[in-house]
Amino acid sequence: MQQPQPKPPLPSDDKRWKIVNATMRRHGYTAHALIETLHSVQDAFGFLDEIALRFVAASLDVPLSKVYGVATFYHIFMLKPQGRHTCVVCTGTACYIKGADTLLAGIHSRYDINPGDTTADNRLSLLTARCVGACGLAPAVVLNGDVLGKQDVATLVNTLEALD
Amino acid sequence: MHPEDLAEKAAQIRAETAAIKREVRVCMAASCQSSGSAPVLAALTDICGDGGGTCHVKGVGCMGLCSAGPLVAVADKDCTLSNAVLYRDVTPADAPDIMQSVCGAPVERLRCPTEQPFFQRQQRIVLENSGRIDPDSFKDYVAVGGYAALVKALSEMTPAEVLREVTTSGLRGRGGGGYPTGLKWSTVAKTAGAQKYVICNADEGDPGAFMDRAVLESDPHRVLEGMMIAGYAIGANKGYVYVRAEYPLAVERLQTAIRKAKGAGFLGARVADTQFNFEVEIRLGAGAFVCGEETALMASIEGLRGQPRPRPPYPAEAGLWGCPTLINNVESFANIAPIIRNGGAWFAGIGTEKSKGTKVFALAGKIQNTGLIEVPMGTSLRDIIEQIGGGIPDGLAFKAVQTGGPSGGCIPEQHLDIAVDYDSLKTLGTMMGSGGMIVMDETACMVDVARYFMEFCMTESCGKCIPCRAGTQQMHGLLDKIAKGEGTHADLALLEHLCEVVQATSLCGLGQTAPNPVLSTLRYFREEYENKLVDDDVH
Amino acid sequence: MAQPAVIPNVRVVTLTIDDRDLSAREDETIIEVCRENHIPIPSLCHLDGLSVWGGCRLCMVELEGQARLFAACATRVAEGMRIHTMSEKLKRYRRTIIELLFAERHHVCAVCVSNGHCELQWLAQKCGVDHVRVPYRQAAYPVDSSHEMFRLDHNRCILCTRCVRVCDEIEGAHTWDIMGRGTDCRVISDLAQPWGTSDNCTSCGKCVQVCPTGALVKQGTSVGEMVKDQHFLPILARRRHAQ
Amino acid sequence: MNTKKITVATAWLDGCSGCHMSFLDLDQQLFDLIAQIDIVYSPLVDAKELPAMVDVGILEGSISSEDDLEKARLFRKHCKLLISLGDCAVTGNVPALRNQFKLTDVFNRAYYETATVQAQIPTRDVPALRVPVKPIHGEVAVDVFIPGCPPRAGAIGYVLTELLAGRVPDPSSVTRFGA
Repeated sequence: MQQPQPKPPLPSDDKRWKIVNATMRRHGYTAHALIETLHSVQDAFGFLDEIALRFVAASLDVPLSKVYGVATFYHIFMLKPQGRHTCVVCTGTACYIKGADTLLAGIHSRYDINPGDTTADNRLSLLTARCVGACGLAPAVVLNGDVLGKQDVATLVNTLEALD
Repeated sequence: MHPEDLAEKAAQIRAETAAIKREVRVCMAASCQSSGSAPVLAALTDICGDGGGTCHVKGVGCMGLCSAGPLVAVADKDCTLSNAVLYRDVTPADAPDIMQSVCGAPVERLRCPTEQPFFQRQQRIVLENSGRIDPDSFKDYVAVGGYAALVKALSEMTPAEVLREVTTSGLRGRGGGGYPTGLKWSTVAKTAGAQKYVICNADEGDPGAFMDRAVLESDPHRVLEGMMIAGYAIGANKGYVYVRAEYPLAVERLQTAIRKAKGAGFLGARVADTQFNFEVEIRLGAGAFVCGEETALMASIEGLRGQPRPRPPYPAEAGLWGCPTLINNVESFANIAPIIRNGGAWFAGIGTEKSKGTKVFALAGKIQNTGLIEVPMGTSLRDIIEQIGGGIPDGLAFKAVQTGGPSGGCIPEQHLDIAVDYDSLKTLGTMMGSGGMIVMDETACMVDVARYFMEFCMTESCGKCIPCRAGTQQMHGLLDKIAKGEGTHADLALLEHLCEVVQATSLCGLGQTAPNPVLSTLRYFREEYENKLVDDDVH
Repeated sequence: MAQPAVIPNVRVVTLTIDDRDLSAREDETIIEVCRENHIPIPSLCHLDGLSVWGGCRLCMVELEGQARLFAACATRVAEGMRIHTMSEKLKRYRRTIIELLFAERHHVCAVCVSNGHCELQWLAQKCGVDHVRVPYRQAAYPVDSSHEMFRLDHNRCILCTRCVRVCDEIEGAHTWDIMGRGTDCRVISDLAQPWGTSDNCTSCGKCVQVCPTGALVKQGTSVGEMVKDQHFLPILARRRHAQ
Repeated sequence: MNTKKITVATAWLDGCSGCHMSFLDLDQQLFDLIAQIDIVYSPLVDAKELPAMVDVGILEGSISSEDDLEKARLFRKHCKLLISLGDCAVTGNVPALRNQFKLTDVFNRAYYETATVQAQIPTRDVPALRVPVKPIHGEVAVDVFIPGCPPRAGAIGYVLTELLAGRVPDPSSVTRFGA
């Protein structure tokens, strides 16, 4: 009879690991809890670093390459830390038709960042999303989790400028 | 529990609030919240106080006309939206005037006429509670007849009778494929297996589609009710709702609904005091369009990369963890409760010969009334766009309407009179899809539109099969070249050949349908492509 | 080649493949029956002894009475099935799929250690690929030489996942997996780290032997020198599954 | 037998001339061929001008520079039938390996890092390099492809013999990429 894999210790005494651990416990430390657990890590830490990936892999007894394969398959998971503010420009069809690309161009010309980039001062990360389901308000952006509808370059850049 | 018990409970709830005559409903769905409906709700609640016991301010789900949000409706209790006084673009500063109007004349400067076709031409079944009830309130749902279908099924019907009603209804999968729902349920029911699963596909990935989002945000219990009836019919005791992480509000409302349904004994062990047990878990997507494909979705629930696998075996035979699994989309499940309540024959009386019931569409793009509508199957595209949608803004001419998302196609002016159903759209080279309709005016470049969708498919291809992985990229390259005015006739011929190969050989629906936007724009707007070609002197 | 013991209650069905009358066990896939009967069906991801992947789409066949095509590796035979493996349409599709592969990465046969012993190269010739009509993609990929015995050249990888499957299903190490998606997919060891630094690679070399191209090879081999040996696979697979 | 000889022109673009060497490797068969064809333009003969109309053009090497492109276009214009000979012409092959690098890096590598005397990038009397390196059919239409690095002499002989006999050759039976 094989012994169950002993659970690894938490990577540090950072309380957030307990939240992550709780997610895994809730799912009985089964391999299929991988995506839920990665969500939990990202919610707690903002991104997935190597320490987290190794901890999750060991806890759920999932091969490292499989964890990395899953983490890089889904667009939501970030393997790099994000800026203090996150601006997601929706590039769904309705937003595209109504000028999402001009919003991206506007942000690029003001901050010199492309989707996936973070400004050098770590203030702002720019991302794109495939439709946030706010098509009635196209073009839409999601700024730090809040949907802002009917944007144009001027209003958006003003809003971004006003952030701390 | 028997239906009479539930009816009594509903009557009790209604009695508790019998004194309330007038309601002020504030849309708290995602779109209106983005436009600032939360402070409006707070301001109205503040002024209303206890409303003298006769007036009540509440947050409700989507009222449809998202572009005019925040929307506030003032109505008699139990009154439908089309008979309410509706206000548009409301700000917290308007709260006093609106409260004044509860017992007085409407505030004309804020008024959004509900006599217009947008409201009058709809037939709401899926969205019947949307914009009327508080999605976070279990009592609200029960008061309007919620869970009556579940209780009826559990106490008065055998699983076979439930299957028969669903089959009779003629309901077809609202996720886009249009597979007969009754047949799907029957297959899973017939398949032997100690453990079976019900999955609700809420990974609404088509860009330009937000029907499922609105249903989940406006009436989450209805989806749970549909899933439980399905579980009872096929013999499953566990369900998963796979919902996009991009829809945090929908997830939140669903969580609340699950918690409250459980608390009330309508979910979990011994549902509504019967022998039927049913658990529901939410699984979050993580930004992968391909997970809308059912085998990829199941892989994702299993914690794997969301890559599809060859079918057969179909999920009905070997699905989640190899067990027989029923997968339906949100809107399909939302149709179940009314079908059981009113009977399959009632549902089959709505719509066209082969497509029954209503369909929720998301109108977006260059159209006056962007938002959500529900119309009977068979309504003409022209009615939807010109009447209900209010036509094209800025005095521009209509050019095409795109349906079916990245798997669909563009329909030109000459086919606008077609009655919309699964089969008619197919004959036009597009598909129903999940219900997104993107309207384009004369300024749209169709090659650019095709390139946009191909770029979408290219980035969303999972990479498993070669034709989709490499083919979409090559097709995108060719479309880009043509759009920039550098393509040759040989490039166009190669593009068409790649369309054929990718369509015929790709592993899953994403690849098989990826060429559709190109093929349909080539079918109706070929001259736009040809006008961009350069002469090919060397070839 | 040794067959698993015949299970008595599996029925035998009759079918035709390219108008030849054949019989087969009903639990067999079309590609298995074709291989037994020396009917050539191209495939790059299928390998006897590994699980079905269904990714290369080269083994697509036509079934009479069905509008769509079926992957022979993932479709079981059935009584009365009439299968066509070599229609002009299929030949056209296969040729295009192989061209898409050649254009996707840098398959420069002339300087490949697998030159002359490569399944992709053989298929290109068999399917009449004398040139690639789609533009080459021109993306640069690294070569991982960090392992002391083996080398991984991503430029020659076709993402068939044979290495991933043999490592997981036969060796049991699961050192390999795929990262990313779409055309950015890449075979990775552990956390996408150099192969030589992998914690759980056993250096068994099975991945190298099952790789159809020159993507996974032995260190120290020169052009044309790498010859693969896959005879061990059905034997190991049978013993594993008998456990 | 044709009364008039078939005219043939050949050129090598960015290649190693190995395909031409393979052509010469036809040895004895060359004499039979020469009885039927007339090589009117080639690095192997003296003619300096491509005639206005040639029956068969054979190009070796990839299109890597402006000169290559010009010559490929010239051949296409003046040849009734154009043959891509060898992997560099058919796939880009070794010359196309530089597509993985930036041109400046390629120049630095070639003219500075590995230079032992007078390190400098030549600018005069050398054709400008193109990015990316392409096979011949990436720029002009090609009628027959003979892959191989180099294609065996027999394969070249087979194709020419078939063409002379008025048949459409199927080189895939006797050739493959890389060999």
